[in-house]
Amino acid sequence: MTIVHTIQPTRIVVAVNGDLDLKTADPLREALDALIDRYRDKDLIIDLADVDFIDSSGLGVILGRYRRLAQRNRTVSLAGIRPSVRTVLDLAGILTIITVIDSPIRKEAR
Amino acid sequence: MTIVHTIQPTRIVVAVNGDLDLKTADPLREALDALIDRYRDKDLIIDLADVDFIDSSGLGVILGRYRRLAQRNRTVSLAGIRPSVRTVLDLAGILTIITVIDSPIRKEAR
Amino acid sequence: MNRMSLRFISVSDNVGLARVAVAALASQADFSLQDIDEIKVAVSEAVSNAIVHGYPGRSDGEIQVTGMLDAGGLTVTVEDWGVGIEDITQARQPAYSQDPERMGLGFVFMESFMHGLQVESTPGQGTRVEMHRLVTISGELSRDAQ
Amino acid sequence: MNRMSLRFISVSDNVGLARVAVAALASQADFSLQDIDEIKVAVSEAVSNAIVHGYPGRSDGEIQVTGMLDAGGLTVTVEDWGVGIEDITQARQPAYSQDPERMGLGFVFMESFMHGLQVESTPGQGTRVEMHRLVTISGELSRDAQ
Ligand SMILES: Nc1ncnc2c1ncn2[C@@H]1O[C@H](COP(=O)(O)OP(=O)(O)O)[C@@H](O)[C@H]1O
Ligand SMILES: Nc1ncnc2c1ncn2[C@@H]1O[C@H](COP(=O)(O)OP(=O)(O)O)[C@@H](O)[C@H]1O
Repeated sequence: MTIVHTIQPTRIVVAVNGDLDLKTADPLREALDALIDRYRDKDLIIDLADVDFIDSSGLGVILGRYRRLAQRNRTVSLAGIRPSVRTVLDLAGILTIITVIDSPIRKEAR
Repeated sequence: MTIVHTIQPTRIVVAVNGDLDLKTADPLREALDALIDRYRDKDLIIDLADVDFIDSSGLGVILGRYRRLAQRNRTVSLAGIRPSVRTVLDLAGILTIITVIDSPIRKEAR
Repeated sequence: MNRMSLRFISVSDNVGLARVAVAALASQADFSLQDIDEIKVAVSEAVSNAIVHGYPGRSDGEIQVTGMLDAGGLTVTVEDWGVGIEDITQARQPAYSQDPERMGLGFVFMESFMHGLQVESTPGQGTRVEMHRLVTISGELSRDAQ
Repeated sequence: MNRMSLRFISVSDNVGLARVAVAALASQADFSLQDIDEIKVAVSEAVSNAIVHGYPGRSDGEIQVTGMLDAGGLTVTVEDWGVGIEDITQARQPAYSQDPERMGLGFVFMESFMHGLQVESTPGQGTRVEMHRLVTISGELSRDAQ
């Protein structure tokens, strides 16, 4: 897994590359929490365009960040969701509580 | 593995997709021999652009076709060789006896 | 018509290894790519559970994954010789987890993505999960020229 | 620091399975993509030999592949309980093959792509091949952000 982040005026965009599972849950959680704590007024966008696989360990990280930010009136959105990832997010009901950005995030980021 | 062939005035172009190993050696050998026997005056070009993996079982099929055709003054050439495949062909010394076509075969085929 | 058995230790690196091995076996049958994605999730959940819950704090626990392909489809088992589960019915409830950091969706995903899930466990001795996935042939009989 | 063991039957489908599993293990260490491609060739040769030569005409022979990662690199063993090899020295000669359809390059590839190859075999009892690959760190220490 690799993580690349971009800081924009109102949001933190984090592009993740790799599988989101038990192995990568801890490093991903730590990286996201560090960004959330550092940029205290920004929303979080997680770009999953290069994520092929996610399971409940990976989902847990996303949902955990959603909860942390919601307490402070900040939001989490997901972008670039692939079909294999969408199936899992759907089943977990995550798409009903977290906003999904359908347009390519890298263009929108300009 | 999938095999797609195109018949041109002087040659048979066979595009292979998949791994060339023990599993695919027999079906590949049969497919190539059927084409060789059917088009009795044409040379053979094997396009490996979609082959990521080859081992000695796969090499054996190529070298065997080279020998069969050489007996009848026909040639075998290889196109689209990827780095992972080149390493193996190099080590086996196959590139010293079989011609390699470096330009993309699909364009050249026009 | 084919079978494999994979053993490894309880470190999180091996979740991916197990997924990839079962996916390679499954790809020998007439599963679609989406079928295989779903099978990978189920395997990932069962193996993660064996690591996290079966062997808490241990990286030397043995885990065995088997896969069997036959005309009826794919059968996967994931077995550990760890702490076991006291109350299986409770453990299988959606959103139940002993670990506040986790979602309690592992068994839900295994059930949703597979066609049949059995869990056997003895506290102090270990846990064995068996999952089945049917091949549903849609459209053409064979996907490639092999 | 990690190990796995994979068992399967002597059908040619499983050559790819073994490659993929060992590659997944190797990718946990600091091997380059080219290193992993080369390891895959060596594994493919050893497993193909177990199937073709160890169990001629049989699809129910057991084959075991193990992989071990430690600071020294990757050690892979491939074992079968098949016919065995009468003369190992002869068998390891380049271009030597008992099968006219084959190239006799299997052992050559294993030797070339790995750093150390040992072959043990007892006629009638089986064959065990052990291969080692060193990690050669070039450039940066870690390739990703994990
Ligand atoms: N292999 C196992 N060994 C011991 N306990 C287990 C095992 N698998 C599951 N459990 C128990 O069942 C509970 C529910 O599992 P699951 O639905 O996968 O959710 P989660 O992994 O998110 O906790 C776990 O919290 C744990 O208590
Ligand atoms: N696992 C094995 N069991 C029995 N014989 C083997 C085994 N591996 C190799 N051999 C013998 O060694 C010979 C050389 O093997 P190799 O160099 O891989 O070439 P090839 O597979 O092309 O014959 C084989 O032809 C076979 O006689």
